[in-house]
Amino acid sequence: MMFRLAESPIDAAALSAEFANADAGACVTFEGWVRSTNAGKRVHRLDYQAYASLAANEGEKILVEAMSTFAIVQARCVHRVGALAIGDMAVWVGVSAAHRDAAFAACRFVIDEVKLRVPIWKNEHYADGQSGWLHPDNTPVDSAKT
Amino acid sequence: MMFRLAESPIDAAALSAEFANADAGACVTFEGWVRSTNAGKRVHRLDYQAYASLAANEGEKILVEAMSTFAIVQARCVHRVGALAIGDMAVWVGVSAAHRDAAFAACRFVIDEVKLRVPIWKNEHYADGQSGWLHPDNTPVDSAKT
Amino acid sequence: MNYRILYFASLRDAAGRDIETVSSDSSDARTLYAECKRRHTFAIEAKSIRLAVNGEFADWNRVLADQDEIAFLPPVSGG
Amino acid sequence: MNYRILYFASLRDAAGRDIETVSSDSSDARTLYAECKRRHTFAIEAKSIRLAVNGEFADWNRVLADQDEIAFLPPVSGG
Repeated sequence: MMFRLAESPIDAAALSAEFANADAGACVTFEGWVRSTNAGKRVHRLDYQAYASLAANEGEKILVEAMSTFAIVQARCVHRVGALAIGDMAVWVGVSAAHRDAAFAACRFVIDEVKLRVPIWKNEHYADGQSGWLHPDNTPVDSAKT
Repeated sequence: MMFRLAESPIDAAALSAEFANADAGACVTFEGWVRSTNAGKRVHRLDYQAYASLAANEGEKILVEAMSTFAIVQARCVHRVGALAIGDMAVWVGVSAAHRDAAFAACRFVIDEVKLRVPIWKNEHYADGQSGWLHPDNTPVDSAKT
Repeated sequence: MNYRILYFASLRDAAGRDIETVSSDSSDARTLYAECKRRHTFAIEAKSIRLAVNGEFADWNRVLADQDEIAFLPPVSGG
Repeated sequence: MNYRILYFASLRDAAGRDIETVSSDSSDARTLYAECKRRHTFAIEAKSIRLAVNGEFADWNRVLADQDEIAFLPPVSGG
């Protein structure tokens, strides 16, 4: 599996180490971290909830698409679920390739598609005691009344 | 210093750890590794030679430019000099930012400018016993007779 | 027909459960969502919901079958 | 005038040294490079060389001064 959900902290160094490959000259990684503020509100912690089976399938599809679209050697993505604190790694994407163009493009593709398509939801808990589920653009679901 | 030359192996995990920051939501890294082939020739090992003082200054300038051009929180680059084997990390670039757009753009900017502007030269030693200094596009200096 | 319905995120909070079994006369997913929305007072309109049936994304025109596992997915916010 | 000249990469290999002190009548970097190129049979033309003087990149129009440290930089290939 190139994509997986993780219930415990992501070990980026261990993931990078799996990428060692004599044919790869470039490795681009993206790490998403929990920020202390969103839209001016102080964030205390957050929860990621996932539709685990569908998230795993859809994430895997994205990585398969990346492998067939870009001239890359390897691609991986790990996304946390459960309770996260400020500074915790929420998502890790790594792509290795012979050359850096493809590595950058594919890494960007994977994180963009994961954010758009994979059924994972972020619930931010604010310092004021409030909490709320968020849209992809980090605006609240509730106030939007979509 | 945001840029430095390293005579010993680059510890990517230690570098990433320095980036922990509550205001950063995105971290993009680029790693350049020594590939086993270039232009169809089997590479045995390579040497990086640098004009150390000017390389340090020019590298630092690039990172200062990145900090002022993009909405990023931190940027770093470490480039190896000396003898490297296949699979060794030749260069590491890390950029953290509030959002991923800036992190990707700045990371790409830094590695592109480093390759263009920093006085570092790669000498590839081939399996056939030959060796040669390379141009930025990895073509040999000697045969080009520029 | 009987359906298993999975709820996530704000729908789970509003429904107070992550799963429920419902009986409905309708094999139309829009009608089924409207029924659930009314019963649990969901804030999200169907146009913002993605449908999944039996663990795979599905079109809203999909004809539902008895015992289908239905998920109404709010806009995602991973990453 | 006396100059310290630094060589890197293929120029260092061709010159067989990383540094040399030369006397020249010229305060023009192009002329100085042409002299060095002839002496060491460098393969690289001046148009592909970047000039650095006293540890900083310099324009080829730069007027050289006695005791300047000159570096003729071949096309770089870091990264």
